[in-house]
Amino acid sequence: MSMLEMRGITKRFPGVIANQDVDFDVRAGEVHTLLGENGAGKSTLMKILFGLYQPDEGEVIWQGSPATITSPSQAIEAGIGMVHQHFMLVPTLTVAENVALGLSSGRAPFTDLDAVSERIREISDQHGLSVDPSVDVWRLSVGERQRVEIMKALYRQAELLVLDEPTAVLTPQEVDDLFEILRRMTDEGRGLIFISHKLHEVMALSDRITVLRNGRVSGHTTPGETSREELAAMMVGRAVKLTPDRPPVETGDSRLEVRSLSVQGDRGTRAVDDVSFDVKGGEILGIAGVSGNGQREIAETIAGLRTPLPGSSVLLDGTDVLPMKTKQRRDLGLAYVPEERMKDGAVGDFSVSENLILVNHDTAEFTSSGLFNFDAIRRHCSELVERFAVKTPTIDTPTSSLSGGNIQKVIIARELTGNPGVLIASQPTRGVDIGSAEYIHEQLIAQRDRGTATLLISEDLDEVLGLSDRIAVVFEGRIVAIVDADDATRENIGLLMAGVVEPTG
Amino acid sequence: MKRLLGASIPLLAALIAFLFGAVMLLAIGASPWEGLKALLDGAFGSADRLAATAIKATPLVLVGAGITIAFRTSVVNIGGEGQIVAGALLSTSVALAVPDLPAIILVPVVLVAGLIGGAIVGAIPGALKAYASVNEILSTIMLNIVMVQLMNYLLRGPLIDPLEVEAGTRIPQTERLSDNATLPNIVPGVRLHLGVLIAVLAAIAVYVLLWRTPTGFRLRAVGHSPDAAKAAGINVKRNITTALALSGSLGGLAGAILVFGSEGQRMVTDGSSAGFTGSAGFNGIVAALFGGLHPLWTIPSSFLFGALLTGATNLQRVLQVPAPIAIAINGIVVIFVVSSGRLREKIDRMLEARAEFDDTPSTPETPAVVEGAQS
Amino acid sequence: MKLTRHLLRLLALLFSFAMVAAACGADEVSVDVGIEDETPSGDSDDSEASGDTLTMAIVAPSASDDLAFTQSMIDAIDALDRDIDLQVTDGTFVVDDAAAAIRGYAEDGVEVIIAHGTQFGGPLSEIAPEFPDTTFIWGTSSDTQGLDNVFAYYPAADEGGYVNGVLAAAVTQTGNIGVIGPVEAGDAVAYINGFAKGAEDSGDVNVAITYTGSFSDVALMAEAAQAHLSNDVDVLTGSSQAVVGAVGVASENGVAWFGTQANQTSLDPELVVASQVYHWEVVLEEMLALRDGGTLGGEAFEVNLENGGLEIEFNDGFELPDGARDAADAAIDGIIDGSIDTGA
Amino acid sequence: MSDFFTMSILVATVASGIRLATPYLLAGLGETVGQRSGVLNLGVDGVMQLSAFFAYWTVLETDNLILGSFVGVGVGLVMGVIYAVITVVLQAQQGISGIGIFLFGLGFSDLMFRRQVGTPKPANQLPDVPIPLLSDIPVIGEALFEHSWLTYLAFAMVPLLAFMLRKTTFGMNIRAVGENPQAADSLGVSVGWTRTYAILIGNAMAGLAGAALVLELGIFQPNLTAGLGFIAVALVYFGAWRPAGVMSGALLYGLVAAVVLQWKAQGIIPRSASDIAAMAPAVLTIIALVVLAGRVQAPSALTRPFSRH
Repeated sequence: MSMLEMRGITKRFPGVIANQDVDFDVRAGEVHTLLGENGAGKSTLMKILFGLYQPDEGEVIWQGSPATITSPSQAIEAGIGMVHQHFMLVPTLTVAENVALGLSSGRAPFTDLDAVSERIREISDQHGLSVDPSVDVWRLSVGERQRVEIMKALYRQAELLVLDEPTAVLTPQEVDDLFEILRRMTDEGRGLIFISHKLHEVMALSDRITVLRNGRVSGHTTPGETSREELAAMMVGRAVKLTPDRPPVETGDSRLEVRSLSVQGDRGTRAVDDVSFDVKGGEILGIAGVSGNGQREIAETIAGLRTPLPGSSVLLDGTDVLPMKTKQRRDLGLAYVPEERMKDGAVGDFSVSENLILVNHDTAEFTSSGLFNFDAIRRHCSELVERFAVKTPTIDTPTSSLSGGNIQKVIIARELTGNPGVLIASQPTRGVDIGSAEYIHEQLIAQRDRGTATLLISEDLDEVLGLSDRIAVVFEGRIVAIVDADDATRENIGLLMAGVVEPTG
Repeated sequence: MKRLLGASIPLLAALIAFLFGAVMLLAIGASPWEGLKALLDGAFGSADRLAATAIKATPLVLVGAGITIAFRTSVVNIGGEGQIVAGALLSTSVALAVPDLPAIILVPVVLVAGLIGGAIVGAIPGALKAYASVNEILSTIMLNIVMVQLMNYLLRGPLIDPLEVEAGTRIPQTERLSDNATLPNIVPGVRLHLGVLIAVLAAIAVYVLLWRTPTGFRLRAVGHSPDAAKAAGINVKRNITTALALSGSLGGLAGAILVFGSEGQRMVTDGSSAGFTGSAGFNGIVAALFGGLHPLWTIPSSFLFGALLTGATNLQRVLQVPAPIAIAINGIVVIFVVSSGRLREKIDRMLEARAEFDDTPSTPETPAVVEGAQS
Repeated sequence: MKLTRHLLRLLALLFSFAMVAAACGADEVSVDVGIEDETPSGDSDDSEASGDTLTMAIVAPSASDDLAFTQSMIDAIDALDRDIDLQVTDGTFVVDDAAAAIRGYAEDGVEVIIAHGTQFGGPLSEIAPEFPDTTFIWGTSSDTQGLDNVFAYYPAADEGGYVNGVLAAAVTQTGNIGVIGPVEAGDAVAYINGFAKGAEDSGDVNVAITYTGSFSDVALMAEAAQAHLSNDVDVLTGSSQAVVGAVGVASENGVAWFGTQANQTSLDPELVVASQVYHWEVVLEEMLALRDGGTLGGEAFEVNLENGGLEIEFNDGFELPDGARDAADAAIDGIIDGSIDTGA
Repeated sequence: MSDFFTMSILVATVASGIRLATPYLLAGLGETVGQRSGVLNLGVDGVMQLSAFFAYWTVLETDNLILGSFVGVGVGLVMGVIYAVITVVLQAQQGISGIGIFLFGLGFSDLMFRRQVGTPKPANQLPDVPIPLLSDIPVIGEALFEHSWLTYLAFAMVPLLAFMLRKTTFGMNIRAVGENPQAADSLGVSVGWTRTYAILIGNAMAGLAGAALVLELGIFQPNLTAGLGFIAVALVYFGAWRPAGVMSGALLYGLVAAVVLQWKAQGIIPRSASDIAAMAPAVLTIIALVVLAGRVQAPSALTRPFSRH
């Protein structure tokens, strides 16, 4: 017996049909995964469930009877909870206050935070959430914040919990913890809707899987009767290559040399501690590690966005770049794909073409006597859009209205313009649809083949294993080992990432 | 059709605001019809009045265009008043120091002095924001106060007209400024001086700067996303300082034009900045926002407010309605027009939905674009 | 449902608020919604100068009811023994706005236009030649810029200041006198300098002078008065319209006050000792007489104690110490016959 | 001239600084509540002028100071309702609509004054109410505890509002909608109503500030506030969105102004430098900010209208 049934849901927006005749249901005690590329219609379906949209056709049946849900609070009251991908937390409030928001209190005009804290501790113990109710949320790690989100739903006695890409920002360890928590919840008879496009997680966690494509259901399946490749094909609509081909190339001289790099982190601790490595031309050096072990600081220091501690040195094609600003480093042939696409990578309100020339807008190619030469810019950008298969209506479209994958393609296209000597690529495909990820991987390999020294930083172990020629594993700001790709396996790298140092062959 | 309706909403809002004004006129016993006539007559009634409107609009255009630079860089500039005063003081000092230069040299020199004066006072909060994280709303407001006092000090001390000291009247004003520095008229027989033309050209220059040059590109990049700009190698701090300096320089230019285009032919203070600027530093912000923070739209928008201000003087003269009514109506216009934006959006959306309904429904190939836009 | 709940709460709030307000006010609230009758300017079909009605206009920098500079001129025009149709544009300090108004009146054919602000001299030098049949009256200024249809006027404010100073010295018990001004400029300076000289000439008194730096900041003006009081000052005076704040302090603390520019007795009928009042009508009358005779301008007039354009108006409600009145009269005589130097 | 460091002078100066600080404090506290909920109101100065005029007019007509204060608050509430409609319902841009309110207040209060009162007439002033016992404390008693009840109220509001923001459900909601309105909304906290109430509190206090100004002076004139409301907004930034911080800012501003006036009265500051000295509060505020800056964050959702889509 299903706790939730959505039958024949259709939702149209001006110019587009976001959901067409979608059937979806959840039973008590199961994890039902909703799989699909960005824009396939997952979030529209969930917004309908939470009353933010009303379906044009179809009906929602909750606990056996038809339900008209018109607002999120109504959904919450009915026992439907949601853990958003972008956390719905107020960082300046404490955990208890965040949980208590919107609840009526017996002690108005005050909220009985002691009682709330007490109850939070109870739920914590019951579900293994380990959440301290008295801490300000901004002090919490990402994983802890997510537990607060889950706590909010449990506190409101959610029977059905929607988890929207809950693992996007978690470390592998945190993912494991999360899955354990989720298992406990299903064991108690709750239903879970799991939204993700990380295929191995989907395979590991789901009881049933529904795949959406272009607003329609493209298939119902279970992990037992499918494979990652098959799921990817259902999502994209064609066969997808999940690991790229990596032809051998001749490596050249060291183009990026990092020596004894130490960097202070944001919280005043030493985020990077005496790190040294080289990247040669025609080589991809992958940095594997759990998020927050200094990767971000390494990338930003090389890019000139952070100042390292004295004694460090960073050489670009033999030149000491530490005294230089970002701009000068880029002029020397450095390219940088930042970790956070929308924050650091692209200017959302800029058009596609403006983002494509963000780095080299002032070169002679695009200007004549101080003014932009729009013909030249247009030609250049159209060519890049075509070459990198960016799906955009025009090159003047605001970048923020593109899908994540296409925004990332714009950034990659921009950074690979002018054939950089050294490329730092941080999380190049995080949150990117499979088709785009596949394409970006090909481009990174192609660039390596052209002689670029690439530093690839990724928390996706499959990506690091698939692309890198050598893999450096970081743990607590140090490099614990650098392993040749041929010797690397999921297992030995995973152990190193966890800080278990064993000499590898 | 749709566009027409969309565009007509702010106009409609302005109209409703004027209805309010009419009610206010009625309430104080004046005929709204006569009031409107006096207003229009005062603003557009003759070539000279039209010119007066244009001259009134001039500092608004300049301040407004400057504001667009700042706001497009995501920096708030409420320091227009202080920047106008700074430009006026520096250009006046220069004109007093070298009064005998020929007009062809002296006019550009005083205008440049105005630009520099404003730029300095603009750059201070810019640098404070960029390098010391001082909130620019606060520092620009405080600098307005500082500049007014500096003006008072200079005009009753170092820059005072020696004749005033001699006569013991001590009106805080400079001596009559050199005729060589006076902005020449551009239309024979009409009091329409060069400053009006300069303001329009400056607004166009701001448009070119923001959308046609690498410098403007960097400013806008910083405005939209300082993080992305920084990662792309753009110096965010320097650009924030630049934005406020440029913004201030246009205010300073307005100050110089106020001095050398004024019939007063000298700088004088009543102890407040409004006594010199006519609150152009604030009204310029209003004009810029009214013009959608687009430097070119700032020109007609400033003209509109200029007309309201000159018209109001006439309203008072003809109907004996106290001038503050114009300020009150001005405020109501702003409120109504700003508030109508959302309404306009809603109507736009409604019309779009209708248009979609009329078309044959189709599923485009990339719904990705839409879902991103909806959320 | 939620909406109604909030609306109800809001209404309850506003209602209870209204109740409290009403309770406090009891039935004393007599809100005067009616419009004060001001003689509407365009009532009589006057546009054709009918008979001997003179059309006049004034353009002034501050409000016409400021109890100071501008009001003194309005009062003077009212005091003229003529049938005058007066139009007022006030509160226009900005020169170009005033210029537009002056030009507008001239274009409308107004016969006599008063530009009541020194800073209006610039535009006047351009406008006056364009309207040779119109008389322009400009002040305060001691010269007509060589224009033959411009009369100029200026006050010898130091004279009245001196007399007030003499009185102040007689009134003070502590020997400390405080003066407040906005910005050290204009008529205020002459008045204040004359005041200080008059006080110091008449005895061993301290005169402390504070300029706040702002014309409009009334609160600051009031605190400047407080600062004087904390230094044992028991007589205050000040210039400009912003003194209204300081007068409040004076009356709260029972300290004597001297006024200037207009009779300020109304501000506190018990503590205002005397006011120097400008009677511009004395010189206006002369100007209009010249105009009647065909001379449209070209002369400058001073108002002073001698010609009665300046007058010290005493407040009968304030009991002066013995001899004070005599000392003041002696000072007036001395100023008129030139035996006293007011320091101007 | 007499010494600045005599007790009576110091006491008078401190008392004067506190009086000067009161309207800044009231308006600044109100603005703090509004901004914590994510709403910037640049119209404070206009609201103050309106309420100052109507409070003055009321006192002039009725001689009832309490009623005058209530009228001031009432005018503030009315303006609050208008501002809530503009910013919450119509979701207009906050900065410019605030300037619209400012212009309206400036013009309309001036107009009303000229039509209804004309010449400045003295009205009743707020009497000083020495607090029993406390005011008997030597020195500080006279400086701190001999003020009008509106001044006491202003300072009493500091802990009161801090407590409200920190401890009550309503305060928690205000902080939540000012930081992350989406989050608050997702839990059923009404962003619109929370902001509306915050705006009403803010405007009511701006109204009280206007009333305090005019009742302390016993007189009204056009543009009475002389930009005071804008400085109050600036002091909110100075005070890092905390009531106690706003209080420090208001006191700094008021005390510096009082010291400058005292020094002018004593001739310590020469007359030729009086304009330069008048810059002192503004300059000191900037300097204090340079020293303090960069350590605090504005409410994240400040100036951002909230809508679900």
